Amino acid sequence: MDFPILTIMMLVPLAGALACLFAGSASRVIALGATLVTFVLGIMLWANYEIGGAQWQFQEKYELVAGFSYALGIDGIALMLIMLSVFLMPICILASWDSIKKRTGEYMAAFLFMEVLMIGTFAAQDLFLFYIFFEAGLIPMYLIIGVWGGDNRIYASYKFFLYTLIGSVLMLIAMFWMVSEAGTSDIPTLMQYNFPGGAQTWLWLAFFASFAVKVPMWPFHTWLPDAHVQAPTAGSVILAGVLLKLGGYGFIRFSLPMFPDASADFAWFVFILSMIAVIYTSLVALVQADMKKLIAYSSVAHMAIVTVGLFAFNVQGLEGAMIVMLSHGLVSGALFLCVGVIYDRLHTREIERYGGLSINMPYYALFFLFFTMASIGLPGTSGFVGEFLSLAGIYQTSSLVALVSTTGIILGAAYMLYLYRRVAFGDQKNADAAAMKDITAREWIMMTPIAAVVLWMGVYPESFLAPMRADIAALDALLSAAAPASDAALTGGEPLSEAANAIEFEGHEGEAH
Amino acid sequence: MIQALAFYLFAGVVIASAVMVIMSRNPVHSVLWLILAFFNAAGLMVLVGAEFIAMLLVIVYVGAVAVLFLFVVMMLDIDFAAMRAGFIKNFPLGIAIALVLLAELGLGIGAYGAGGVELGSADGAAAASATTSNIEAIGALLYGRYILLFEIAGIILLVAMIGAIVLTFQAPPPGSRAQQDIGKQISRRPEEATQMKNPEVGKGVEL
Amino acid sequence: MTIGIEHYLVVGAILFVLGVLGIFLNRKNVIVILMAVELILLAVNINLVAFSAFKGDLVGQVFAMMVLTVAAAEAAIGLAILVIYFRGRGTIAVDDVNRMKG
Amino acid sequence: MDTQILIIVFAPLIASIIAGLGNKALGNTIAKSITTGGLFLSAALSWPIFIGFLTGSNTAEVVPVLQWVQSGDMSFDWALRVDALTAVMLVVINSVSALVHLYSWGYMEEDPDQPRFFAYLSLFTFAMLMLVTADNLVQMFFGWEGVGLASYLLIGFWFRKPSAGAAAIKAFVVNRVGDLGFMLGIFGTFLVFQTTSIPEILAASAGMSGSTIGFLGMRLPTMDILCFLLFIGAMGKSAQLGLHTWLPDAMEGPTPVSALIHAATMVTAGVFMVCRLSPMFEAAPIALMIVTIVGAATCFFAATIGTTQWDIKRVIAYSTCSQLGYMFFAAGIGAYGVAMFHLFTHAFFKALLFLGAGSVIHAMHHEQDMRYYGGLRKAIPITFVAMLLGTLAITGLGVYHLGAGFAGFWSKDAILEAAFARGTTTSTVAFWAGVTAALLTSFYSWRLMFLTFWGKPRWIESEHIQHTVHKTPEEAGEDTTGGYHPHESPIAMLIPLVVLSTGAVLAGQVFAPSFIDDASFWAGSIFYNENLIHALHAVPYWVKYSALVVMVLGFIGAYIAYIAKPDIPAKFVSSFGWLHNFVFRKWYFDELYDAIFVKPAFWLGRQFWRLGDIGTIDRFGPNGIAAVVQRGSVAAKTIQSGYLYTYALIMLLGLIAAVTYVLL
Amino acid sequence: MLDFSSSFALVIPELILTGAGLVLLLVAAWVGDKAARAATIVAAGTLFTAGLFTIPGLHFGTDGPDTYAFGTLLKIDSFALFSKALIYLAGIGALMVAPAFFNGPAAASERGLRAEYPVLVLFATLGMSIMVSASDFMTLYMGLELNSLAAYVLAAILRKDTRSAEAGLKYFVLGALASGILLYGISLLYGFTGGTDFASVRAGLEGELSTGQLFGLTFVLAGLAFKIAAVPFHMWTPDVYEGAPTPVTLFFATAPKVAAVALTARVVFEVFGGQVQAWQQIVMFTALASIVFGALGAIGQDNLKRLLAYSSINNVGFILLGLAVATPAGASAMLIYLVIYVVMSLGSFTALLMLRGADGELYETFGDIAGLAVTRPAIAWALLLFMFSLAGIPPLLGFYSKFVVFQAVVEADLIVFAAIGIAASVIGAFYYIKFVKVMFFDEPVGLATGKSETSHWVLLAITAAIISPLGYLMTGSISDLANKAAYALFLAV
Repeated sequence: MDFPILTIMMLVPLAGALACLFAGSASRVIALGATLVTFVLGIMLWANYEIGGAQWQFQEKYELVAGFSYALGIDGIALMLIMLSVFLMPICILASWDSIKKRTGEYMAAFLFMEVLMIGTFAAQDLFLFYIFFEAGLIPMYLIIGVWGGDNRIYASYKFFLYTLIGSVLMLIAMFWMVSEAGTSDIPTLMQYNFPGGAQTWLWLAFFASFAVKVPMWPFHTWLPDAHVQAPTAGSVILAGVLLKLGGYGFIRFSLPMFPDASADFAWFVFILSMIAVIYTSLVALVQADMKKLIAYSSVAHMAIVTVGLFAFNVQGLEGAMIVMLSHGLVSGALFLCVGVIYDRLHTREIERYGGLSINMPYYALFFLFFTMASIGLPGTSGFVGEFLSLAGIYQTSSLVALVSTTGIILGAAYMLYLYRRVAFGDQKNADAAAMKDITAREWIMMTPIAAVVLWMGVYPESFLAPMRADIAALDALLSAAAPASDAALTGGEPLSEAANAIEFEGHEGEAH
Repeated sequence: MIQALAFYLFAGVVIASAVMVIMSRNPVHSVLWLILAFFNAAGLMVLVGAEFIAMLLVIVYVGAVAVLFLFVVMMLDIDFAAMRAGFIKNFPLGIAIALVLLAELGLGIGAYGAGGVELGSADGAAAASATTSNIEAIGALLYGRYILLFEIAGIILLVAMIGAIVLTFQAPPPGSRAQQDIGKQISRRPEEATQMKNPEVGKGVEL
Repeated sequence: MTIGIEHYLVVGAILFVLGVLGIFLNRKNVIVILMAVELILLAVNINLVAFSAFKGDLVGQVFAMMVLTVAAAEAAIGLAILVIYFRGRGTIAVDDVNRMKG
Repeated sequence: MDTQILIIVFAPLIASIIAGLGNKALGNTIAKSITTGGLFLSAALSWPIFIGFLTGSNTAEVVPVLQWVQSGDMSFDWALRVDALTAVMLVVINSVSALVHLYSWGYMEEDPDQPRFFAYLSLFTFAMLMLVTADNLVQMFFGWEGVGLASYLLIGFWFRKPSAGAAAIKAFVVNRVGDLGFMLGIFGTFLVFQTTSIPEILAASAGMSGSTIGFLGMRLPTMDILCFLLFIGAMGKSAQLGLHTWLPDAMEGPTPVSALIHAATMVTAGVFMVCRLSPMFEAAPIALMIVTIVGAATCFFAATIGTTQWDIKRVIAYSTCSQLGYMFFAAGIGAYGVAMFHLFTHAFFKALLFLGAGSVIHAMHHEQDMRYYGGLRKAIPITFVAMLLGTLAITGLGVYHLGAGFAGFWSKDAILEAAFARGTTTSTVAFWAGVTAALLTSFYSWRLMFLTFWGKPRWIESEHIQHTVHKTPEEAGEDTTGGYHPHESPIAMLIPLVVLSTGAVLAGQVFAPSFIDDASFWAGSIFYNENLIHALHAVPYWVKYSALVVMVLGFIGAYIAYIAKPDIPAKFVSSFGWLHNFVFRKWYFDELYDAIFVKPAFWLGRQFWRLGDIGTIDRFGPNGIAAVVQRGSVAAKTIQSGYLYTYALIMLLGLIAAVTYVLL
Repeated sequence: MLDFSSSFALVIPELILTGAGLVLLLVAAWVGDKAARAATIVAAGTLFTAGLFTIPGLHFGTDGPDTYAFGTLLKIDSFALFSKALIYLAGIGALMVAPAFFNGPAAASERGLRAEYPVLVLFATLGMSIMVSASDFMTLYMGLELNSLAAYVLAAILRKDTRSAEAGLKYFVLGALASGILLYGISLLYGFTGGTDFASVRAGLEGELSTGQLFGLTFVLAGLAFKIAAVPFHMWTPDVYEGAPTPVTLFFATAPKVAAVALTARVVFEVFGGQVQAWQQIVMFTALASIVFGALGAIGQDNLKRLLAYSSINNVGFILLGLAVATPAGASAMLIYLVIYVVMSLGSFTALLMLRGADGELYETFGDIAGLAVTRPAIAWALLLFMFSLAGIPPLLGFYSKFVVFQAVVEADLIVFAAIGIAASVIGAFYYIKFVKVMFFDEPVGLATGKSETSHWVLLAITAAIISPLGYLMTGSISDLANKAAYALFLAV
């Protein structure tokens, strides 16, 4: 590929960010323009991605000074996640259009920086380049939470920053070791490299420390509710939409292909944490009084489905996990937007302050309902495809894990519908809430595309699965040797010649022939 | 035997006076004890044949440094009566720690109980010669091989001088008598300094 | 009974420890601390000279000269600082030298 | 048939989208016309297909629509499968749905949100059609969940009522419990057969019996565990014992919804599923036994509750529950055709009963408590007749030797006969449970009729009526009508009643030969056990007449208790209070679930949050580390005392430590 | 005999410094403080010129000519030159920021710039220059003392300011103690090995070490640790950094640190290089302790200079980690870290210097910089870069410095230490982000509204640009030079 599209996709928002820093209130338009251009570039990227072609496409590689190389390139998995990022970004800018009043330029710049870093993280093909992008995201996010966040933003931003930092520094150590062992920091090469068994364990744990925090897995999840609650709406969207995916992406890009044996050894560890997460965080979500907190906890539960899928060691699990990630990125992002819509009007996230919004905000209620349903995995929406595949995958490895994880669909329905009921159903308890206007044109423009993609992904997920298919298959081939034994193994029996009822019926007195 | 006696005498006094330096209540006494310590240390050095250093010790330390100390002590005009005596409250702890260090040093360096002390080999190029005196040999080294150090030492002293002046020199307030313009003073001509007046009788001179 | 190198070393060690003690046990006044520093340097000098003599080279003695020079310079600077400190605070009690801490 | 089936399935969807998104912009009439028109179109196209299968001119066929998911070995597409079983469901769904749409024109006349209501109804129909036309388990699950969504929306249609919101959630969540089983069943099926295509699974099922599979660490017979898991799904959707609690509450929705979803169509999805997968179940004897037992238990259990409820819709709801139990145990003993037949007839008479009840409620100004009815026979005669026919159908009036009877007679008797004929212990138990249930059915059905249409009007006791006539019972004095004059429902509501009455009377008579006796009608779309059908016809006469006898007994009982000696119920209650309470409170299922699931869930959630997240993870995790660091920081600051001697001491200590270290 | 011509050719930078120092001294004595500003500029120019003379030798690496000067007293290899260049740069920084600081509007009478300031800086730099070239313990000691004595005076140069005097006093007393310890160690080494030059000491340390040698080694390391401000010899740092005038603090935080580290590196590799096991554990422990204590101490601080002092202790820990690896890669990483650390320190102290009120008073506590992002956005953003960089967050250059250090540590298979160190670095991040928090999240107080001098802006802009990801452009040449320097250091091993 002669046209360095990935670099351009990063340069556009970068230029936008720098411009925004000095642009003041005009920065809104600049930011929107930059993100839209990036999105268009993303579409070009997708359109030019050759499905079934080379595993790594759009590669760019420059040996940089100082042992880093600027190596970019994507496979289908990265493509999808990049698309998710560039798709959500303009929506985030729109979501902040009116609600961010102070220091707009800096805010927009922070978001655009975020976009650069997200694209970079997914596109990086050099271990250290990945780390740089991965870690650098802390800075803009810290600022976004801290400067434009809620009342308790300081605590939340500190917690977010330090928690994620401590997770990832251990990974860095592991990366050093890997590079010194394998003699290269090229990710595709490392994915093929066989690390010695004993070392894999430690490497896996170090990477796990980073990704488990990022995902987040129970019990490393407590930063998430705080961060979400305090972050501005668009911050939450990006946090839930993309940043959490970095963890899953990390597992699928590093832990699984590079340390397959250790992954298999630790699969049950991941399963147990995930099972706890599904039940625990779902129940916690049930009792939340703050909308964002509820959705944040639900994210933890959903991401647990991702982790069980990833460690199911089969194609369905991996593809399902990917789709859950994409879907959750869209759906929870949209749910945060929904919260943002009414937060902008009433400036509270207390569920109790709302009620009966279906009356005065019918279209809002419709969108909210749609995303609620998508969140609980109603078939026909993206959530179902992902959860179904992921759980189907894990069932092939362990029916117990599948059973426990699947209870998530019950609990998920319970807390989401309970939320919806308290917000949209019932009587209008509060005059202010009752006087709120239905969604504006800007909000329509924010929500409709997400809804459309959620449906698209639910009805025809092939568009999203096809680019990843070859990569997942390759990964599965790599993993299959290490896959843990399935507890559901089938043993052959003596097939019956006839059906159950027919046999026992023989010789009954009522026989009439 | 005499040498041993002398050693123990000097060593005993040097240690005793060092103790007094840090124990004495009055800083003036401390300085005086310090001088005594230096004298005896010089004696120790004479015992091993380093006469020049011994001399230098007396001249530099006793003649310059100790006097400087005395000078400052006096100048600072400290109210000795109000001076708090005694040591910090964890005195025993401090002593214990010091003793540990001393024990370790003694054991280690003195190598008691582990055979004699094995010194490193001598630097042949700087060997003391039987034909030249101590001072001559040192001079040769100092102005030859170690000339650089000598120069650096000069700069160090210069810096010390600058430092002392920068810190303590207080320019007199403008217009005061201490405010001298040396150039002006030197270049002053008699014509400017004196004035011929021929006063009338009974009238004063207006200066 | 001959006086060996270890005797001198022990004297040096004792002086050294006394000097250190003088620094951290003293709370009377800072001047004594400066004197303790001189004691330490004296200890070093004794060591150097003794080594020099017993080894039979003169490097140690040259070094001792340098130490002497520096010690004088140090004393000058130390006393200068002490003077300005006294001018500013009106005290040289060690206990009072704690405007900055934490 | 390709285009036909596409139109049948997607017309409701398109209508729903237009009405739903157009909403207020379109206006009530247009929205209603589009949806109702779409449904009548679907219904009109469905009957020819059904008849085609009846006459044997149609064969099973699959119409692919769109690729759905392709993931490794797992692959499933959107496709519409039409065979005899589907055809039966198509006519049931589309006919009842079309009628309910029409009925709603009248019933929902005054509601401000009509487009939304009709959009939901059509959406439901679409989902149901997707369910019954599914060619693979996942699409079935799509329809399964889709009807769940529509049901949720419709139950919560009057969302301002807190009870409606609660009932909607309950319906959805309880169904999800079933879905958990269904999903696991699909996963297991995929694991075993490497496919989700229903025909392929069915073809391979017989070969799998006798094999075992690991499940939760146990080794279990493959087919039994798979079928059991799938059956849990069916239990949820069809409100079988244990997962039935949502159905009565679902009556919070508008009555047409109850008729369509919670009586005629959606709740029968479970039965449909078992029948659709009958070859699979046939390979799973233990699972079938469970199906039989659960069906029989539900049938008896729900009937007992039906005898005590006062809310007219709840009585019918429990009746639905009970009838579904019949269908399940019919399926469980292998009489799938009979089960489907009962499903078919039940759709007509139960829809009729609900719509009739809706008509009564409409007439009584949304009063649903039968205690405040009475004597309505003359006020709303058409409704009365329709309800009477429905009651006769459900109670199964018919005489074997005459070869004539209402719809329920044909199907229910066939079930009882099959159960008896099957001859196993479970089936015999099911038979007796069925007979008892028939007795109770007759009793509560007639109780409903007597309370509603006979006796003196007790209308003034009703608050709804009081509001309408602006009187209290005291003011009304002797006039227990309170001066209220119930009116017969508008024509839009009566037409469906009439049409369904026809069905309730004739459906059994006309279709029994095809459904029960004609293997070629089913054409392999269900497992057809010819031996059982033969045996069914050969049962003793006392079996054949048992239903009629208990029906009459029930009628007499109800007559005595509510017409002849109206003080008997009160006496019964006072002497058998505990029993009445137990039944009246629905065997305390709601209380039990509240105590063991709902309350603990919230309690646990709070504990996890306060003690877990905040009290443990945060406290010892981030905050704990932060506190340790903070303490370290304070210590570091303390050491940095500002005193020279401290600094010197620390240096010396460091030195000594280093020296000691090298010495050692 | 000594070949003076070649020796002098090798010490041209030092000669330039000495000459300029003496000339400026005369100017200072003659013209007085009026010439201070000009003298400062001249001094900076001198440093720059001296720096130019280091450039040719930087590339020698292992291929350079014989580099001893004055017998074995000095060794001018690329390692020494690398360090010198860095020291001179830091010195230029300290000189650049000084006039504006001392001549602030409110401060005219109190603390005008003294003409001796540039002279002292020059001599201190000369001392450091000698230190990093030292190849004999005597040279080492003399260079160290030259530097120290000038530094004591600089710390106390605001003689009217009691904090400045106290800083000088503490620095002096503890410094004297430390040099006493160092000297004592040197005397032992001298006695128990062949002499005072590094080569003979090294030769004397072959084989099993005697107790005396071990003690000498330990004492020397302890004495040097004081100069580097490594735990537990760091106690002076916060007080001195806080009390000294900010330009002096800036100087202390940069140049002497480089010199001391370079000196220590030379001593441990060239002298103790054969006895790695004897000191590696101690240095490693010191490094980790510095990281932890530096971070812990910094957390509770309100005074920004004090905080940066603790931060420097923390950073020294990482530098020592590179040292403790005892491989060329580690030494190279150490040098790279030093470079980046110097830039970060220059930048952050300059930013602090720019926080002045309208009437020129200095602000140096957290309370004063609240909401700085609103009142002085440029400074706030620059500080944000420096803080995240100090915390080692990519893509800022500070990450690269930690990166190379930990890479070296891991490659030497000291993974446990790497893990401890890097985990402790997270504690450090705590107070760096507090900095950002106060500037960006808190409500503005609007105190620091005074204008800033051009020289400050220039320095801030340059350092910020280097610290920003743009700095990676120069990491290639820096690490190239650092590698060469490190290999030169290991030539003796």
